[in-house]
Amino acid sequence: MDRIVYADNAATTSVSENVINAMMPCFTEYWGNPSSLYSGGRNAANIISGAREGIAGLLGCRPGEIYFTASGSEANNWALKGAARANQKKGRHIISQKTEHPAVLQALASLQKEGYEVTYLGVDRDGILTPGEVEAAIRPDTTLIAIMYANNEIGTIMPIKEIAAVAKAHKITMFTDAVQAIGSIPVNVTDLGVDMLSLSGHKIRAPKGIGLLYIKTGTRIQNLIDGGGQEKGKRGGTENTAYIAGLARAMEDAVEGIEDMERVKALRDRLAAEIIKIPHTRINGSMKYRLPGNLNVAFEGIEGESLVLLLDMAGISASTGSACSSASLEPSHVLLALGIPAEKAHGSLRLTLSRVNTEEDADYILEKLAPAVQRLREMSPLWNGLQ
Amino acid sequence: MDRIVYADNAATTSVSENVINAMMPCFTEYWGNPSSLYSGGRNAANIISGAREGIAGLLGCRPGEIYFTASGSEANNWALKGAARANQKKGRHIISQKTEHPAVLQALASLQKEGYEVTYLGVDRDGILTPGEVEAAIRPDTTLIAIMYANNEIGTIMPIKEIAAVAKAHKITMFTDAVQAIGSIPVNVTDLGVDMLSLSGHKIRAPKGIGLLYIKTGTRIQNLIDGGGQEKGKRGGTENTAYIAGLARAMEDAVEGIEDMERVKALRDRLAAEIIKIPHTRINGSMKYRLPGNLNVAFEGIEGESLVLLLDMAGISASTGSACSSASLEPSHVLLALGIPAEKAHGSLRLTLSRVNTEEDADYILEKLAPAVQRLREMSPLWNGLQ
Amino acid sequence: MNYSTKVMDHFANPRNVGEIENADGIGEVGNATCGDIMKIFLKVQDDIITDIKFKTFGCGAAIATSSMATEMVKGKSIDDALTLTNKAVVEALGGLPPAKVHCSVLAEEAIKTAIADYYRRNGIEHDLTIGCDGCCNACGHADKHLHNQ
Amino acid sequence: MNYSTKVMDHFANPRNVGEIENADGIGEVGNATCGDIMKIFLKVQDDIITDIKFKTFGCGAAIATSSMATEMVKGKSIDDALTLTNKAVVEALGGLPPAKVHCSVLAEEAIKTAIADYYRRNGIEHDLTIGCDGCCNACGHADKHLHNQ
Ligand SMILES: Cc1ncc(COP(=O)(O)O)c(C=O)c1O
Ligand SMILES: Cc1ncc(COP(=O)(O)O)c(C=O)c1O
Repeated sequence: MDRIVYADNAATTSVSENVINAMMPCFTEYWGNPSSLYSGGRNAANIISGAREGIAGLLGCRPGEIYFTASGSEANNWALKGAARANQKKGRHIISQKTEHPAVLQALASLQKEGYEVTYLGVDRDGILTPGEVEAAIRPDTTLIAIMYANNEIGTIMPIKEIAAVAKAHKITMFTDAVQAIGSIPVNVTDLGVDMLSLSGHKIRAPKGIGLLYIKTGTRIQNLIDGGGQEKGKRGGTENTAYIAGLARAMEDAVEGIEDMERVKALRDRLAAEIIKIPHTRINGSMKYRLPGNLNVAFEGIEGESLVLLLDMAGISASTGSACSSASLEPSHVLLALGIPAEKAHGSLRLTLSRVNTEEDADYILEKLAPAVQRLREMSPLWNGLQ
Repeated sequence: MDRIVYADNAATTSVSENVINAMMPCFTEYWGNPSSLYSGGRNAANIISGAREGIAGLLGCRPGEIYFTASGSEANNWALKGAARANQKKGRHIISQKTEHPAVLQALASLQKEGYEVTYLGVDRDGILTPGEVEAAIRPDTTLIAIMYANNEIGTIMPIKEIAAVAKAHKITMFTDAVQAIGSIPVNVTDLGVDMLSLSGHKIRAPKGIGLLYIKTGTRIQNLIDGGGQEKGKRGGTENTAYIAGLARAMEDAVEGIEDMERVKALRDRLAAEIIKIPHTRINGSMKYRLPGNLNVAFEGIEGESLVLLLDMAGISASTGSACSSASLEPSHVLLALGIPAEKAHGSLRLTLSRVNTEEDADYILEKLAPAVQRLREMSPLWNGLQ
Repeated sequence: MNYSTKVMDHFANPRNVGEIENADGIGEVGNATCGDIMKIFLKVQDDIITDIKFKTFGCGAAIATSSMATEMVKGKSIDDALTLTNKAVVEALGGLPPAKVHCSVLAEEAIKTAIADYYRRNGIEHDLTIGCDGCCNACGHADKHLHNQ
Repeated sequence: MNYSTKVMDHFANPRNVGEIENADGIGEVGNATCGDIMKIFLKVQDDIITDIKFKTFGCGAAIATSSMATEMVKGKSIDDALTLTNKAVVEALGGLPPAKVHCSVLAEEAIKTAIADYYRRNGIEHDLTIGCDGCCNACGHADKHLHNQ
């Protein structure tokens, strides 16, 4: 291996030194139970309230509207199940869409088993949904709209502000999964006008195992995890002081670093322009409404997993579809929703860059990618037919 | 302050150096997404499977029966809500008891709102429940029995093995919250014969924000957090590699250290013998069936919070009732369940020792405690009447 | 839960702890079941509170509010003392955690009850609603107290 | 998901990749929709598989099982080759992740299908159920394969 290039930042990110430095004192010194009365507990409680205030400032809401969770998945499950169940007397219809993250789709599937009805809107060839389509799906018994801000596989950005306005006009609770958006594009809950928004730390250099749910004051929601009064009685479990401190620091750095995403976008665009020259290759999803670091390309005639393995042998970390579903045999549900046929979906590669990536990383990817694709195509019984 | 004595190990514990050392490489090196195909992901996955195997060995079950959660509270909520809902066609009656942790009681309260019926068994003056009482409460529609292994406030130990045998005879799912038991008394799921068992890391020197649920193969349970296939599709959320590694290490150390609990017990007994000499003082809960490190005493005529604050000023961390409910105005539900009148319950202090505590710690507590009690009693309008 | 430095100071070094023998007025509010009892002893001369002492069973905030409230009315006229609000006590203490604001209410009520006792002993007409059992709404002042917060 | 060193070796350096011109038997199984296609080319002389090549579209395990399976039957008699089970391929590779065992099934079926084609071309009677579309149960062998795991 001549170089190590991590190009799978949508799957997870390395933990930054800043974040480690913010967490360490919570392990070595401020390890008290934040609910305890004595000074050791109060110190921990102060770290948490400081983090909450900092994050609220970054997201444009009040500290009391931030609820820490142990993952984006927990935040998504809480938002969906909690709001659906709290509003079940009003109605049991939910509107969502096909390219949501599995944590949303599976939570909705659970709600369907409980008797809720879910409309999964389709997206266009570019992976985008219009506010008008959402509005047309609204029924008198619709109580919740759940549309992600940015997609984890193809990086497409949904018109959340406009969809939230539709939800508001119909007095329907609006939730958005912004796990992939934060740090790449501005996320301001007031500006977006959403009632709930989920985030996850490990996409922005905090560790895996911390997330949050913004819940606008007045939003009806049941608890997912009941317990001993933490998070104002809305989410049980002794608080993870260290990761909360780490998340606050990671968010600060991520929001501050957004300007640097212009550079990342230029890097991504250069990669795209070169990769597309490989024959029988297409870019999946809109290039216009897209996160700056995301590139998702389909190489005909080969299968994504073997490409990921070959790239790994060259020191490049990338992914086929989303990491969570990489072990599955199904082609990506996101690519299928775009109308891409299964055999092409199988040959897709996701490269996701972050501020850590350099021009040299891009050069190296370009140097290794085409030969790897070529090698697999030469092994493929489909390739002769395609040429 | 002449000394710092942490005597609130039931609330939380300091993070051990071993645990920090086990976690650090997961932040700095093995931060890949465990679901990713490339080597960075596989390394993280290997850490997790190693941890799972180690823990399974310690608990006497198979690795595939261990599911990591983000807290004891999450594990409790999952066990209760998941099993109750999965068995609702069979019946909607649950048996539990009054001194459970809030994460159990509140989860059960949520289930009651959903239409489940819960029998909360009482305990005797010592805080103990007999298997016969559990058996007597069983109805044809009972699907779940939830009795904690050891109580967090008074340290009392329930006859779980015998209760589990009753549950088994009636083909009812048996769940026990063993969060306080682990590291203090042996916890072997096969020996206990339970179907589900919850643990939390921060009671045994792992950080706050990690726990686990043992689910015996074949147990019917719904997901609490749906997601992208992690934990065999039973618990969504990118895995917290660092804390999982930390938990495994903490459990290893805790189980290994159980022999040292004899020393802790002697320390506790010495404290108890001396403290009981303070007039109008009683020990809450059984001294026979009790965790070695737990002491819970009621001082008449004073209120626990002010005692905790005075002790804190002397460098001693202790608690009144459980930390989670310390901010509340209600007297401890556990002490009330023992039949202790509210005014005496208010004056209770919990001291919980661990292997970190020394003879000198005990000396220091004894030096500072009686004068603090005396000082508050002199301020109390109730004290004259008691003497 | 965080107490201000002022609260911790009044808890650690409470002013006016004790009883007054032959007090001119005594007021006790709260109850042991709820976890707070405050007892106030007054010495009054020419309508001036010349001395005041308290005994309190309760949490840190209960002790600190007793201490602060007694300080605030000591040397004041009875009429001035009657204008003391729980809000003023909270402010003087640099704030109280929300769950502890009821302690300031107890302190206000304890002083009023002691004054009512003084009035009663001296046959002075008054319209004070006395007594507070520490349980919100029992005294009928809850609205006013909440408004003050 | 973890591949064994053997699997990674056969993926990184696959044996017998390619096509055989004028092959004596060709078998193709799987389908692109499911993400795996294996195509096997045989050269047979005196009932011995003298040469074998494969082309595979699929994941790492698909390529590695193709490589291993072809190695295992190369130079063997047809009858011996027909005794190759997917379980033997999995074992030779030092195991496969559960989700990938189906690839070994494809490899077994691909070789059988190529042999059936050889039989057909030479007018030899046979009772091989040929073909596997990569979707479990479609070929009717699922029970047997599962049993082998
Ligand atoms: C008996 C018991 N169960 C559950 C819990 C909850 O664990 P966690 O704080 O990890 O949510 C605790 C401690 O807080 C406990 O003592
Ligand atoms: C869009 C989206 N939502 C939710 C999640 C889940 O977050 P977590 O891994 O913290 O559970 C992810 C990433 O895994 C994601 O990309």
